[in-house]
Amino acid sequence: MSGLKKVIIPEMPPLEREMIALRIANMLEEGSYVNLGIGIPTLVSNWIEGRDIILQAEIGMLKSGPLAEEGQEEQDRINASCQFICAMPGSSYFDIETSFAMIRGGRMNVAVLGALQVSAKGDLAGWNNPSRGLGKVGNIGGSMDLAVGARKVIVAMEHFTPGGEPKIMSECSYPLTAKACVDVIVTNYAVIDVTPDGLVLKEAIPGVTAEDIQKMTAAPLKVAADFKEMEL
Amino acid sequence: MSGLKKVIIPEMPPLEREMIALRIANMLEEGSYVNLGIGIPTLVSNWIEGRDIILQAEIGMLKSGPLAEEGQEEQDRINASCQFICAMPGSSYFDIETSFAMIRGGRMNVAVLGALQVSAKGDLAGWNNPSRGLGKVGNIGGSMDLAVGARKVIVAMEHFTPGGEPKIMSECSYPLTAKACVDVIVTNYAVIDVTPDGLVLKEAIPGVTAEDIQKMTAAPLKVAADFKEMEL
Amino acid sequence: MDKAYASVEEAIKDVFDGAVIAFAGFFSAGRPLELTRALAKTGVKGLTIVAQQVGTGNEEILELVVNGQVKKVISNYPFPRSATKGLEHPFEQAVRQGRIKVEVYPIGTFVEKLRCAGAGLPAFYTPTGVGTVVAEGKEIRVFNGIENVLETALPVDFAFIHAWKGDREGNLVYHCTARNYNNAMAMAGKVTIAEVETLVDAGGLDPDFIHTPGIFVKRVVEVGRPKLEKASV
Amino acid sequence: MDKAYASVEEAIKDVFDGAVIAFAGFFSAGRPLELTRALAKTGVKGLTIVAQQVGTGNEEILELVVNGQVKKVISNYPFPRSATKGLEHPFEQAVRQGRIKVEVYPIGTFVEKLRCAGAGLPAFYTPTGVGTVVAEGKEIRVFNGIENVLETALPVDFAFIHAWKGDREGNLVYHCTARNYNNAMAMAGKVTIAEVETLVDAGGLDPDFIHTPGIFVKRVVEVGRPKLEKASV
Repeated sequence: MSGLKKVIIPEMPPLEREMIALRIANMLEEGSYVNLGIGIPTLVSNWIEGRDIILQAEIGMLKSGPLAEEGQEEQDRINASCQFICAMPGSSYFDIETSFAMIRGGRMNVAVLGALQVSAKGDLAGWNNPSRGLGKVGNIGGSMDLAVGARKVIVAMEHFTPGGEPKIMSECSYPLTAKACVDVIVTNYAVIDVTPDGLVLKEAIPGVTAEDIQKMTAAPLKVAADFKEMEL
Repeated sequence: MSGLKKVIIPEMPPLEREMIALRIANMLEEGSYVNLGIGIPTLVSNWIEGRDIILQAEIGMLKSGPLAEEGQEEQDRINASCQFICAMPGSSYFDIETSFAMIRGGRMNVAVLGALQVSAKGDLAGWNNPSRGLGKVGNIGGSMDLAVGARKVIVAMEHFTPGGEPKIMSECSYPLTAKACVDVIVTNYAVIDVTPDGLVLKEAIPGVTAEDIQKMTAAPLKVAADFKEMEL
Repeated sequence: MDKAYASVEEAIKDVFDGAVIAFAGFFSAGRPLELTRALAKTGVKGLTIVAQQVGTGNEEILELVVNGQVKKVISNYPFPRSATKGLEHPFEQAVRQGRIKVEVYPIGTFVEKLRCAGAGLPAFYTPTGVGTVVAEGKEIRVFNGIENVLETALPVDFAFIHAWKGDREGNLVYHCTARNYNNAMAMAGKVTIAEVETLVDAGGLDPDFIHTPGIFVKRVVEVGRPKLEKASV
Repeated sequence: MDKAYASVEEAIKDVFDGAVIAFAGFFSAGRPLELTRALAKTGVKGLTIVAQQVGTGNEEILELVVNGQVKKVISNYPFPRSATKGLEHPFEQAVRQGRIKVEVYPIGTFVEKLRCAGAGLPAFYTPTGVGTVVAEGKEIRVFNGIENVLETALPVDFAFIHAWKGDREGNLVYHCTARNYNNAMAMAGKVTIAEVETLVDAGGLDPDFIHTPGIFVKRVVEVGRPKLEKASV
């Protein structure tokens, strides 16, 4: 029995990854330029068809379209996750120095990023899991530029690690992607804003209370005056 | 009589501006990328037809061609002197940030620049004639970047100011374009190399001696072992 | 994302007193003629002009100067080439009389300051200008044995640019050497306004050959092909 | 100025032991497959590789690693995405065993270091990386109330790049997102070598739509359209 441990989670099943993505898609404003990171963030693209939102692929494309269907792949047209994608009317390609000029230069209205940990101050740790044992090197990719450069950073992640540890905590213990960069955290249980006063719980999934979320979170949460059940 | 002064110049007539340009054209190596400044330097372009030399127009064009003939002008195709020019097979246009990346980045084999003064150490003063009375502002344009960035800087100028003062001097008295940047000075009387040992007289026009050139120059000249009459 | 405006007047309506405005163009090529002419008809004043030429080879900006709308100029080649012509030139006179302040940079530094503003980089070191008045009062630092001067980014409130073709989402294509400062200024502008000779719908431009991606451009207005006389410089 | 070479072998003949080489490409797109394969067949060693991927999604560079030709890697995303796959990956093993040194940067910093090398700018400040291991031991400086880290230019001895079309004078055009690092690396290379799918004579490309002007390119070699499997990442 010593190899096992007890984890407290709600009775209600958490959101599927697709539903986290949907909740985030509903936060995006018309007329936005948005960059979606690898993982759950990429799924947001499934929920914005027909909306006036332009996706940037940091490899060097604006208005990147849906995944290419089998047989329709163009080997020279991929996104930052190495998936074959479609072009759309109004798409453009550019070099990657220009791509990151856009990102650092504040032209992205929103970046949706995955995370390993988020702190109460909005610090983001996402690129280096120390358990891998690679020390101070790892795959940074575009994450640090996006975290620093996007006008709004939304983190999309599961509330717990696969090992059942909370990912929202007072201080990150993993190497940081950027300090004080996260604006909103959307997990499979809750929506939490990062404010100058600390973390503010805005929404929880049906059947889960604010008290439950606090117990599942290793940082103090304030409950928003307009706290409500998450709608999808 | 008090408003007049006596100036000592050789009996031999100096080179025409076109001939200064020809002497410089003969210094350029095949396979070079070259930028020509305003004034005498621009005339070098008349002497390189058919040669394997690519001219850059700093406004944002490589392989800039000859002046456009009357009636053949394209209003969107000009050089840095605001002259309508022709394109050639292999020409390319680019933005001016790229144009100056090339210049500072050491891709210009040669820049040919005009000058108001050149010092014994190769300091160049070319953008600001204090007599205009504008103080520390003036028309810098691309001169400072070219002086610093080109692998070789050839100055093309008359040996004297219009007022008969020497332009080659121990120290420049005018505001500098760049320090220690000039490699070769070609005037209407002489070719002078700038070396770590100071100015070295390489050539003088027929009928003018090394001693004459020294008298016309306000900085000490060494005479090259292979000093010779200028050939055109 | 339709960024098309019906008129240049509409497109520049929110330009405010004291704004910093970049104007593209290198002598006669690539100037936002119509946007600038429209600005001269508004009452806005106290402007800081960021442009290669002021007045010489740029009659539209000269009008702003003559109107007394300009407080400061940031440039690289602002004055007439000829000293004699300069003495009679309204811009040079305003500078000599202290009515307009001037800051000058080498072109490479000038354009890199704009690009850096657009690229989210606050400062850079360049070897250009070391040992000259351009470097006076600025930090000098040696890298690899070579002295460099520290220069900072130059963001602008508005960028007025001119493109050959544009689509309604702000993607732009330039023609020949009329490209010059247009891309760097588009990047630097908090609000970038592009006049285009021909406006097309999204999809009307080849995505492999867009010079300035639409994300840098807030407004687009069609103005037709300009009729240009050769500029006097 | 004919820069065309008859073969990739000829084009890379002077690559020397200890050279710093940049390889373009972002996962499967825009990699100089043929140049890199040719390099794996030479005996050169002690190389420093500058590339986004090493091995994952880049089997050609993996070959250099397996051959023991690589001493150091400068990258932004060098390891397999999956930790499990990483344990078995020859590059990651070489790093864990200390046989290959690794330096990592955020993409924006990585590519700007290359561009700066090509643009003759020795250093720049960026807000990216502040407060992370990337900034450790580097100068931090506040501009406009925001902390930035000082990063320096990254010149390379050789840049291996891949273009869609090229002319004999080195002018290049890229296709879709295969453009990625090709331009910045072309700028950074002391000797830039471009493999192109189609080689044309000077005049065969539209001068308004050249992505990398020939001045940045020393050698061009035609290799045809690559046959690519989707990369495993």
